[in-house]
Amino acid sequence: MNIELVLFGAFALLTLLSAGTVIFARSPINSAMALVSTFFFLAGIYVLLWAHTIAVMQVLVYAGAIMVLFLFVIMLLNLGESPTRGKPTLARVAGGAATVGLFAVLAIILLKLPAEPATLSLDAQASFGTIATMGEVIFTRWLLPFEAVSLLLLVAMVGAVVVAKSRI
Amino acid sequence: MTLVEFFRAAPVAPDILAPSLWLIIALPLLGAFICGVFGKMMGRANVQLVACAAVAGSFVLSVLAFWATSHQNPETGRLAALFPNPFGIERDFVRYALAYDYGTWFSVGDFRVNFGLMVDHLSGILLLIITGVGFLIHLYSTSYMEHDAAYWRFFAYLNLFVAAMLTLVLADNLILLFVGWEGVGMASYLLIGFWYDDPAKAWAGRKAFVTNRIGDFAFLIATFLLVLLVSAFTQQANASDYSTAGTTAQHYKAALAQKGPVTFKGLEKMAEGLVDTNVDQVDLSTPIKAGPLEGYTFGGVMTAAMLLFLLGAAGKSAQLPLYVWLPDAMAGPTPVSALIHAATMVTAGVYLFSRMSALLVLSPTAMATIAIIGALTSLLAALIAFAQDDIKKVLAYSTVSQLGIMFMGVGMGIFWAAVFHLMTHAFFKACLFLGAGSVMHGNGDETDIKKLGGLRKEMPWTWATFLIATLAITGIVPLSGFFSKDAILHGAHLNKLGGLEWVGGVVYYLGLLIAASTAFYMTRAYLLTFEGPRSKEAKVAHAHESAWQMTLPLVVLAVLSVLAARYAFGINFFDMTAQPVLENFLSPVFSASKRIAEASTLVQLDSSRPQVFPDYLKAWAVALAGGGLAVYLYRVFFPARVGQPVPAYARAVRRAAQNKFYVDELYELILIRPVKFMSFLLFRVVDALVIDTVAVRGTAWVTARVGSALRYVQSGDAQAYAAVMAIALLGGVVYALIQVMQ
Amino acid sequence: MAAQAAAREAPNRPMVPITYYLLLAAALFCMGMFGVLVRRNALVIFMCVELMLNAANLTFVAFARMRGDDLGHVSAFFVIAVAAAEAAIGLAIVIAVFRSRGSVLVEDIRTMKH
Amino acid sequence: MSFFDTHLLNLVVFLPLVFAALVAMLPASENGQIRTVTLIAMVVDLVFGVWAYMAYVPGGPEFQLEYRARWFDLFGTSYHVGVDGLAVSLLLLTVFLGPLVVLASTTYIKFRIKEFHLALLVLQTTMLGALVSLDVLLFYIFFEAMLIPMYLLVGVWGAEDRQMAAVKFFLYTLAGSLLMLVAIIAVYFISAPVGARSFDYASIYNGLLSANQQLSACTTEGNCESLTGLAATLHTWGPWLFAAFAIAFAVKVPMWPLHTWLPDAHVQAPVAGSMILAGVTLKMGTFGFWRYAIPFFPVATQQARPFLATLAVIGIVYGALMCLAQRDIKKLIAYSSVSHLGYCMLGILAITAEGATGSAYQMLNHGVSTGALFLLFGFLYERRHSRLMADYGGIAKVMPVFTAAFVIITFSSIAVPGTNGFIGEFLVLLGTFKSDLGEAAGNAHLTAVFGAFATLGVILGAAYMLWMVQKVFFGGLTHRENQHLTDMNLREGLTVLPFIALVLVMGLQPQPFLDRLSPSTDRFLARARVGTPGAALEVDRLRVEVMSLPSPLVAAPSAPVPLAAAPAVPSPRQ
Repeated sequence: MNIELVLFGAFALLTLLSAGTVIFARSPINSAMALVSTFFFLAGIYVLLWAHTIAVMQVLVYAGAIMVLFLFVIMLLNLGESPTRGKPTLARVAGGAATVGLFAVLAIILLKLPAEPATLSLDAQASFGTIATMGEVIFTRWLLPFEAVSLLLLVAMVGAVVVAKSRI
Repeated sequence: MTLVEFFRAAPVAPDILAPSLWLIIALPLLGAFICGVFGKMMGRANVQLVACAAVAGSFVLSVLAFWATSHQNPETGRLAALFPNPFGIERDFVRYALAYDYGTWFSVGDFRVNFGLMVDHLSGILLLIITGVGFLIHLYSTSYMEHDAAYWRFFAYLNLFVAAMLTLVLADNLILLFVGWEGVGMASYLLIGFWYDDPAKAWAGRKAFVTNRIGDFAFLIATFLLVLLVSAFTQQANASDYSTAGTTAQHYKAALAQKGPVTFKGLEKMAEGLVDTNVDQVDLSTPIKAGPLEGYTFGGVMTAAMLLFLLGAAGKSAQLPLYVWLPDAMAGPTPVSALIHAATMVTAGVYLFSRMSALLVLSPTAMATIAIIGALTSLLAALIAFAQDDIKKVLAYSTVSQLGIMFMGVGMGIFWAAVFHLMTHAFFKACLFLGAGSVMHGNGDETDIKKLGGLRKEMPWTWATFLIATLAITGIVPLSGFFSKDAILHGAHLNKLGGLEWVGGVVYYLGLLIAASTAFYMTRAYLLTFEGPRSKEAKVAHAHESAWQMTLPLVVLAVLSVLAARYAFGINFFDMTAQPVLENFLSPVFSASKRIAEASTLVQLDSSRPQVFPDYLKAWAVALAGGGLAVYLYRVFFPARVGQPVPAYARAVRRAAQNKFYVDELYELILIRPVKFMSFLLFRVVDALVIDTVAVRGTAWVTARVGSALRYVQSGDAQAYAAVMAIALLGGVVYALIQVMQ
Repeated sequence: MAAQAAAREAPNRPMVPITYYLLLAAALFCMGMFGVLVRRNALVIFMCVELMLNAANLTFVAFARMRGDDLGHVSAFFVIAVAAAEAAIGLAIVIAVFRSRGSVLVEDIRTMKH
Repeated sequence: MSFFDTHLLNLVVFLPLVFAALVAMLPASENGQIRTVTLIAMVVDLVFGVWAYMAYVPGGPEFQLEYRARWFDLFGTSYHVGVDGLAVSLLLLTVFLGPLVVLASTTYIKFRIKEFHLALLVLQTTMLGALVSLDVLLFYIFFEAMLIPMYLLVGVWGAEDRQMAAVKFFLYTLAGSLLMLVAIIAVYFISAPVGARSFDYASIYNGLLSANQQLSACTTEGNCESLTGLAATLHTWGPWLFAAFAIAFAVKVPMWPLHTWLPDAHVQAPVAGSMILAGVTLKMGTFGFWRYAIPFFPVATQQARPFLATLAVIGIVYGALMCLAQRDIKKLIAYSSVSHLGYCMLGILAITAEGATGSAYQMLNHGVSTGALFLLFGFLYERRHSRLMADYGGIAKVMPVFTAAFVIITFSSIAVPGTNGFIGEFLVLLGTFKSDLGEAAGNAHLTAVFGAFATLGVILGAAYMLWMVQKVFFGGLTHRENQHLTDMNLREGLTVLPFIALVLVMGLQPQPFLDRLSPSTDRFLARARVGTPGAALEVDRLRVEVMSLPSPLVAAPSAPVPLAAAPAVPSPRQ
C-alpha cells in the first residue's frame, strides 16, 4: 500500500468524475468548470508520471488560457441551460454505444499488454522531465517543429480574429 | 541472210540490254508524270508529243528486248539469250530469255520480294502488243481527244496504264505482277471515270475497280497459299523431289533466301518437284505435315490456289462471275476501250495462267473449271451481244466472249493457242474498237447502230478496216482470228484432262456454237453500221472520214490481223504437219508445263496440227453459217417484215438479252443490297444502340443513379458522421484485439 | 565504486503500473468521444474534444515514463500548443456561427448538406 | 561522347515544352508570332527526331540513345528514356506530323490561338515521352498526360458537339488506363522482392521472365498446380493483369467493341486534333500491346490470342461496313481507322515476323494516309463547313489539284500496290496466313479463316473509299455553294506534299524503314513466343538489357557522367 498508488487512485477518480460532469452538466458553464478541475487533476497525474514540465504547462495553458477562452465565449454568447435533452437520434445512440464498446475493448487490450515504468538511475530521475532537459531537446532536435508550432499559433491568432470579428 | 538469221542477230546483246529493262517501264511512267503534273502548262501538242514519245520509246526498247530473246553469239553461233536459273543447279539455264534483278523491294523474316524483271518469248509478245498497239492508240487519241479540255489528264492516265501493264508482264514474281495487276486496275478506274462529271461514268469506274478488287482478294489469298505451299515443300521434300525438279535442296533454299518464295521460276521448280516419281517424298497426294494447312494435300492446296487465281483472273479478264464491269467500262473514251478493255489489260488473266502453266497442269480440276467458266462466259456474252444496239456494247460483249475462248484454251492446256488468240484478238478487237470510235467521231458520238448505217461510202477507210477485222473475228479463212480460234478448239477437242475427259468434248462443241454466234452478232453489227441505207434518226446527215492519225492505226491493225495468221503455220508454210511457228516460238516458255504434263500423267496435251479437212472446213462452215444467218436476217428477213408486229416470245427473248439477262440486277439483289443493308443495320443497332446507348451511356446512367441514391445517406449532421467514424474506429480496435488474441 | 553505483540504483519501491495510466487515458478518451457524439452544444463538444486531447497527452506522457525518455513529453508539449490554437480558431468559429444563426446547437447548423 | 549522344532523346522530347514556355510568354494577340514560333519548334523537333532516327543502329542493342537519371528512388522509379526500332519509327512519325499539324491549323483555328498552340506543343512532348520512356511509371505518366491536351483540342476547338465527344473520349480512355495503373502497380509489387522493386521496364520484364517460362512449360504439360512463388501468382493473376493492360490499350487502339469514342472524337476534333489522334495517339494502343501487355504476360496472351484476333478481324470487317453506312465524311474516315487498326492488331497477334513487322509498318502507314485524309478534308471543311457527302459532289471540277491529292491518298489508304498501304497490309495478311492463330484457337485450319476474313477488308476498303471519293468529287456540281470553291493554295499544297512523297517513298522503298523495325520485331517475337507451347526460345533475345542506374554520386539529374564512362555509341551498357 504505497502512497503513489493512493494518489493515483484519488486523482484518477476525481478526473473521471469531473470529466463525467463535463459531459453531462446541463449548462455549459458547469461543463467548463468541471473541465478546469479535470485539467487540474490530470496535472496531478502528470506529476505522478514525473512529467513536471507538462504538468505545469497543463495548468498554465489549459486551465489558464484555454479555459478562459471558453468562459469568455460562454459569457459572450450568454448561453443558458440547454432547454431540452434533445431527442436521442440514431447517430447519438449508436455513437454512445460505440464509445462504450470502444472503452471495453481498449481495456481488454491494455490489460493484456504488460507495461512497467522504466527504472531510471537516480541522476536520470533527477533530470527526467525537467524544464532543462525538455528545453534542451526542443531547442536543438525539435527546433523546426517548435518554430512551426509558434507560426501555427500566430496564424491561429490572426485567423481567430478574422473569423470572429463581425466586420473587418 | 535469211529471216531466221536476221532475228537471231539482235542489235543489242541480251547481257547488255538486261540491266536497262527497267527503262521500258520507266519511260511511260515518266511520261505520265510529266503529262500529269506539267501537262496543263505544256499545252496540247507537247503533251501529245511526250506521251507518244514515251510509249514509242518503250516500244523500241521492247522490240530490242524481244529481239534479244533469240540472240545468238555471232562467233560460236550458240544461243546468247540465257541466264542461269537461280533455283536450278549450276548448269541449269533459262533459255530464250533475259532477266535482271534490281535487288530487294521488301524482305521480312524469310519472305522477300525483289524488283526482278524477265523477258522471255511470252512476255516479249505481250510487250510488243502493249507498246505497239499502245503507241497506235496514243496516236489515234491525239486526234480523237482533240476537242477534250482535259487531254493532259487523259494522256497521263494512258501512259500510267501502259507502265502498269508493262510491269505486269515484265515481273518475274507474283507480287511485282500484282503491282501491275492492281496498277492497271487503278488506271482503268481513272480512265473509265475520265469524264467524271457524268455520275454514271464515275460509277462505272468504281464498279470496275471494286469488281476487280474482289478478284484481287482471291489473288492475294492464292498467293499466300502458294507461299505456304513452298515452305511446306521445302520442309518435307527429300533429295529425289529436288532432283525431279532438276535442282538440289541447298540450291533451291539458297535461291529462296535470295529471291523469295513467289518467283515464277521457283514455283515452276516446285511444281516439277511435286510430280510423283515413286521414290520421292512429296507429290500431289502427300498431306502437309505442319502449319496452317496441316492435313491438306499438296494437290488439294494447289487446286485451291489455282481456283482462287481463276477468280482473280475472272475479275481482271471479265469472266463469270465477275464479267459485269466490262460492258459498263465502255463509259470510258473509245481509245481506252480499245487499249485497256480489248487489247491488253483484260488479257492479263490469260497471261497469268500461261505464266503459271507449270502449276496449272498439276490440277485438272482447276483446268476444267477454267475451261468451263470460259466457255459459259463466252456463250453468255455472245447471246447478250445478239441484242445490243450500242456498237461499243456489242464489241464489249464480244470481248468478253473472246476472252472466254482464250480461257477455254488455257483451261484445256493449249496455252500457245490461247496466247495466239490473245495476240490476234488484240489486233482485230483494237481495230474494231478504234473503228467504232472513228464511226462515233464521224457521226456526232452516235453509238446506236440502229441509228447508223450506210457508212460504207462515207467512211471508206474505217469501213474497210472494220470489215477486215469483222471477218477476222468471225473466223473467215484466211484471217488470223480463224486460225487462232481453231487452234484452241482443236486443242480442246484432243487434250485430255485426267478424270475429266468429258470436259474436252463439251468445251469443243460449245466452242463451235460460240463461233457461230460470234459470226452472227459481228456480222449483224457490221451490217447495221456500214451497209444498207443511212438511218433516219442519224445525228448528222453525212459522216466524215476521220483524220490520218485515226485511220493509220486502223490500217496497221487491220494489216496485222491479217498477217498474224502466218504464225499458225509451220516454218515451212506448206508443210501441214510442221509445228506452228508460234507454238515452236513459245515452246521454251511452256516446256516446263509440257514436261510436267508428260511426267505426271494428269493431262495429255496433244500437239497435232489441225488439218484442212475436217477441222478447218468444219470451223469455216460454222462461221459461215452464223454469218450467213445474220446476213439473211438483217438484209432480207427483217427489212421485208418492217412494220409487222413482232411475236411476243421474240420480244421477250430480245428484252431479256437486251437487259443482259438481268445479271446486274441479280448481283444488286443478292450481293450489294444485303451488304449495304447489313452495314446500316450494324451501324444503327450495334454501334449506335448496343455499344453507345446501352453499354456506354448505360454505365453513365447507373453511376448517376447510384450517386443520387447515396445522396440520401448524407444527412449533413456532423455528429452522425462522427458516429460513423466512431463505429469504424471500434471495428478497427476490435480487429486489433483479435490480432492480439492470436 | 561499483557497490556505490549499485546503491545509487533506484530504490525498488512498488510503482503504479503504466497500464493503469493507459486505462485512465482510454476512459478519458472514450468519455470525450461520448460527449462529442451525444452533446448538441457546440461549446460542450469542444470541451469534450479537449478531453480527448488530454487523454492523448496522458498516453504520451505515460509511455514517456515507461520508456524513460523525453520524447513523449515533447509530443505532449506540441499537442498542448496545437490544442491552444485549435481552441482559439474553434471558438472563433462558434462565435461566427452564433452570430449568423443565433444558436450553437449542432442540429441547427446542418450546413454540410449541399 | 558528345552532349547530343546522351541527351538526344531528351531534346526531342522536351524541345516542344521549352518552346511552349516561349509561346506562353508571347502576348496572346501576336497570332503570327505564336504560329511561327510553334512551327519553328516543330521543325527543330523534326530535325532532332530525324537525327535520332538516323542515329539508331538497326544491328545494335535493343534500346539505344538511352539516358537514365535518378528520380524518386523511393518508388524505385527513375527517369529512363531510350528507343527501340518501333519506338524510334513512331517517334519519327510523330515529329513528322508536328509541323504539318501546325501548318494545317493556321487558318482553321480562329480563336484562343495561343492556348491552341500551347496545347499542341505540350501534346507533342507527352506523346514523344510516352514513346521513349523505358520506365513503366514514366510511360504511364506521359500516357495519361496525353489525354489533357487532346481533351482540350477536342473540347475547345472542336465542332458542335465537342463537349460530348471530348468527355466521351476522356472517360473511355481514363477508364481503361486506370485499370492499367492498378496492373502496373501490381507487376511492380510481384516482379521483385522488397527492396529490389523497381518500375523500370527491364527489371519488371526480367523479373517476370523466368516465372513466365516456368508457367508456359507447365501449361504445355498441363499441371500448373505445383507451381510456386511468382509463377503461381502469374498463373492465378496473370490473365487479370493482362486483361487490365489489354483493355487500357484496346480502348486506345481502339479495338471493337471499345471503338465508339473514336468516330465522335474524330468528327468533333479540329483538323489538328484528328490528325494527331489518327496519326499518333491510336498507335499508343498498339505500341502498348507490343511493348508491355504481350511481353509481360506471354502465357495469358497465348490464351487470349484467338479472342483478341477475332475482335481484330471483326474490327476490320465491321469498321469497313460502318464506313458504308456513313453520310458524314469524317465519320467514314474515322471508321476506316478502326478497320486499319484492326490490321495492326491482327499483325501483332499473329506473332510471325511478317505479321509483326507488317503491323508496325501499318502503324506508320495509317499515320501517314489517314492523317493526310483528315488534313485534306480539313481544307475542304474550312471552305465549305459541311461534313456531309450530300453537300458535295463534282468538286473535282473546281478543285483539280486537291482532288488529285485526295485520290492519291485514297489509293494509299486502300492499299494499292506501289503505295505504302500495300506493303503493310500485305505483310499483315501474309503473317496472318503463316501464323499459328488457328492452333491457338484449337484448329489449325482456322488460321485461313482469320486470314480470309481479314482479306475481305481489301474489297470493302475499296468499296467505301471510292464510294466516298465518287460522291464528293465526281458527278455534276449540283450545289451552288460549291461552284466557287478555290483550289488548294501554296501553303496547303506544301502541307500535303510531304504526305504524298512519303506515301510513294514508303511504298517503293520500304526496306530502310523495315530494317529499323525488324530487330524489335525479332525481340518481340522471341518474347511473345515464351507463351506459345513448344516454341523454340531464342534465349539470347529474351532478356531486356538496359543501362543501370547512375550511382548516387553523380545523381545530378542532368549529369551524363555514367554514360561518359561507357564505350562509344550506340547506347552504352554498364
